[in-house]
Amino acid sequence: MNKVVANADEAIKGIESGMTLMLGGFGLCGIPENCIAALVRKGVNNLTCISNNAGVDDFGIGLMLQQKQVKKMISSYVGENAEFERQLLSGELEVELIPQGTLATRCMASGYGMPAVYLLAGVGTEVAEGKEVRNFNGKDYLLEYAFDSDFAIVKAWKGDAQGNLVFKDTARNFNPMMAMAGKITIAEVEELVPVGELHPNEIHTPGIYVHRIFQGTDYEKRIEQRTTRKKN
Amino acid sequence: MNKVVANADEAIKGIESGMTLMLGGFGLCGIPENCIAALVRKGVNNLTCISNNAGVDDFGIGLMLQQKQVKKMISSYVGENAEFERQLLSGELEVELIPQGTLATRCMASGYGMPAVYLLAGVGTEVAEGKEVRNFNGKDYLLEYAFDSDFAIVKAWKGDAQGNLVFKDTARNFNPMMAMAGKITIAEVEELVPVGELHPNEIHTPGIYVHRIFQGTDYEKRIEQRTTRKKN
Amino acid sequence: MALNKEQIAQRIAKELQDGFYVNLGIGIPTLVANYIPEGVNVVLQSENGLLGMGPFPFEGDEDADLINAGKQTITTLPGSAFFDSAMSFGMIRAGKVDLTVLGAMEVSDNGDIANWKIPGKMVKGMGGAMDLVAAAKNIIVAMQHTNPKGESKLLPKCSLPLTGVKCVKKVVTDLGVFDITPDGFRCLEYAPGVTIDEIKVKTAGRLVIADDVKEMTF
Amino acid sequence: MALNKEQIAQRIAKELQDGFYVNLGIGIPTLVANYIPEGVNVVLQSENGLLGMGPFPFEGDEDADLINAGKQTITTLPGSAFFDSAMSFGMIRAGKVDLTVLGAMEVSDNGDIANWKIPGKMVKGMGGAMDLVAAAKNIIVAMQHTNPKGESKLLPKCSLPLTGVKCVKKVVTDLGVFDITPDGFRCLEYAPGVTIDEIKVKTAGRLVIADDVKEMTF
Repeated sequence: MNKVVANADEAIKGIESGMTLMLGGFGLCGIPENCIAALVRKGVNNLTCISNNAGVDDFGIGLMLQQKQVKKMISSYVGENAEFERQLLSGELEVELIPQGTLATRCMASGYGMPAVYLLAGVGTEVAEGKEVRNFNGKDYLLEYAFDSDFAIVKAWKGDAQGNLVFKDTARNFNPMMAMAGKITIAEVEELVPVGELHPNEIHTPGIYVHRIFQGTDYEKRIEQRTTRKKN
Repeated sequence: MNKVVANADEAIKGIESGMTLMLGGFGLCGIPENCIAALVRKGVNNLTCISNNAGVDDFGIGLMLQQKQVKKMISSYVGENAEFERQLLSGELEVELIPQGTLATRCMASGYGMPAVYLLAGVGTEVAEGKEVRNFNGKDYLLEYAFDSDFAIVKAWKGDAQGNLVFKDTARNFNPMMAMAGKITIAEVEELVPVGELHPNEIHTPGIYVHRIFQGTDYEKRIEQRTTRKKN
Repeated sequence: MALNKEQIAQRIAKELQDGFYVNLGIGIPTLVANYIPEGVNVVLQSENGLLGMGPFPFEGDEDADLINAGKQTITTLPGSAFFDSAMSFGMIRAGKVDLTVLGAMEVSDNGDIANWKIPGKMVKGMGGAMDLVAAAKNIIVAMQHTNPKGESKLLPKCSLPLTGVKCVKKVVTDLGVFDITPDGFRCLEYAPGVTIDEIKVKTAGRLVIADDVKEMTF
Repeated sequence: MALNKEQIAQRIAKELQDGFYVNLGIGIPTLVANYIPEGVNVVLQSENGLLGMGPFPFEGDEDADLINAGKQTITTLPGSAFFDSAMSFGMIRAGKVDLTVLGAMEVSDNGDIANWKIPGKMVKGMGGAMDLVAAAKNIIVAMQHTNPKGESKLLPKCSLPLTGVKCVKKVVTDLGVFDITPDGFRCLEYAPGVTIDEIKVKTAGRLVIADDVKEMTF
């Protein structure tokens, strides 16, 4: 069972204009840099992108926004991006804002074969508008539907030819749930290791969820908020 | 943050007759042997036990059944146990049978703060009797409620004083979900390691879910179906 | 001659396609693993929490922490992954497992299956069977065509409590191979030496014989 | 003298109890970590997927893969654990996090909070705030008592779109400490040099002064 493809351009074959994509990452941490570059090269547009954030002006999904490839963003937070703001205010770009935990859980629900879940976030706020409210044990919950996508694109630290993935630190974030929720899931990894090198107890995403995998190159891994302390 | 207690007897303090307990494990694999022994010593009874199986006559939850400590079992499969069968047929013991995936997911729902989920298993069967059925995308699902418990008792391979847990192989099974679903969660481990020894990327159950932890002793780890092949 | 259990398993193994993730139930289905065709790579899922189930361990290598859904000691293979039972049934429910093979007491001609409970007998539970049949995208049943009393197990309607409704896609018995279709059981193949007449007599549910019905080959 | 931001954080730090799991929002809440009392061990949760958040890294040790919910580079501590964002919000929703501290634009005297959207301005999103306020079992708001125009942020009813309803338990401002009670804001402490009269003037929502109200000490 060999799911390895040569590179990002091959990995994104079949992604067409108008499709819905999930892109892993939180801020610029754990984002699929290689696939984003390939999507920009390919020039597909009218995309609906499900991603917690929309990158910055010149990095991450911001690169796709510059090329006007995105029709709609489904995110929890979209600051840090002037071009995003311009397109949004001019009406070129649509945005659906979703509480972060709800976003994560709606992806997870899809991966667990649950069509909908009841969640607390947003009860009594404008997020609840139009949504079914149901009371359990004295508390109100919103019915939230599972998200799926034509393609899910995730970034992992290590992976193998069977599609098994291990994530590093907080670069894990949304990647595991999105990997579970793609009709086709593409994983780019920093290190493609021989099958059997990842210990079966330590695999975060079993290969069954991953359809294509490749070793990425030239990771910039940009830091959004470099905060440090001084050695005394 | 030190959650270490001396032993199983100390760990089960506060467990009283009539309570609902979750016990991790699948068959005899990954069961909390030390805590079961302590519960037998303590002699609490009228317990409701949520556990995928009910042990065998002389091991696992079977030891509690011998002492007539269990009022009700909530399980997916209860074969392999003659005393269980005797108590069930005589009306001493109540049993609620639940599909295995539904059982796992109802525990998980609790740990994820979801009061109920929609699941496929059992639609159109007697399991669906009395349950709400709802159609999503042309398929019928059952509304299944989250399970919680007064105490969840799990068995892990390694753990630390902060309650972080790592499971071994298929001994993981129900343990992570039950750990999330206890009002109080007790973990017994084969190896209590110094804090910091478990790599943060490899922890299966973060310590926040675990309230008490101790190093177990004298694990028998009985094998239910010893199957082998011959070396040629 | 009707097929023996090994032959039923062998015939089902021909349904495996390269790249399939497969869940094999207890009994005859387990034997399917012994007949995976050359060049066909499949990954076996065990619903207690393993992808990449390997063969039984050599004597002395058994590990109590490493068992399959039938509670048998097993091994892993390079590329295996462990996970908890919630994720395991999640991947089944989400349609990630390509094929499930399991046994049955009865199958009806609309694809209902009964395999967990006999009224009046001690009920041991459904284990993972209800989850598997409700959610797997392709279900093949492996069973004897008739029960020990000689009564058909391929019925117009199951008499036993159901495990799942309209879920079975194919049935392989000791007598033949049958697809579940809107017209009932559609006989695609008959076992060597078994006649269509015998199949007709022993099938209580609606039965159609495929135009291109043929003798099974191994 | 009204408190400065550091002092607000310092006062909130006194609410921490040994063994607490705590989520600190962006801004003043982040500063609380600098004032954790001696002998009080808390574990900081970062909702992107970390328990056991440590201090900022030394210069040169920053790791792009290790950030907090404010996207700042951070470090781990012995005993830290990483997990995905679904589990992270799951543990918040399930009430495993003992205390959440976050900022606000407005708080109403029944505990509603608004902190994510100003009509007419670019809306950046709620991030994890709605999940946190809806589900955390104990929520303390850290904020200035009045906005830059001098208008009270402690209101009878929020004027801005809500982030959550009836969820805030306590508010610590530059002027004092207030519990949310059925009678409205209950002033427990006032900042050194601040008068009850000033608090009364600057609080638009219902306000009661605790019988044992006292000057804040550090």
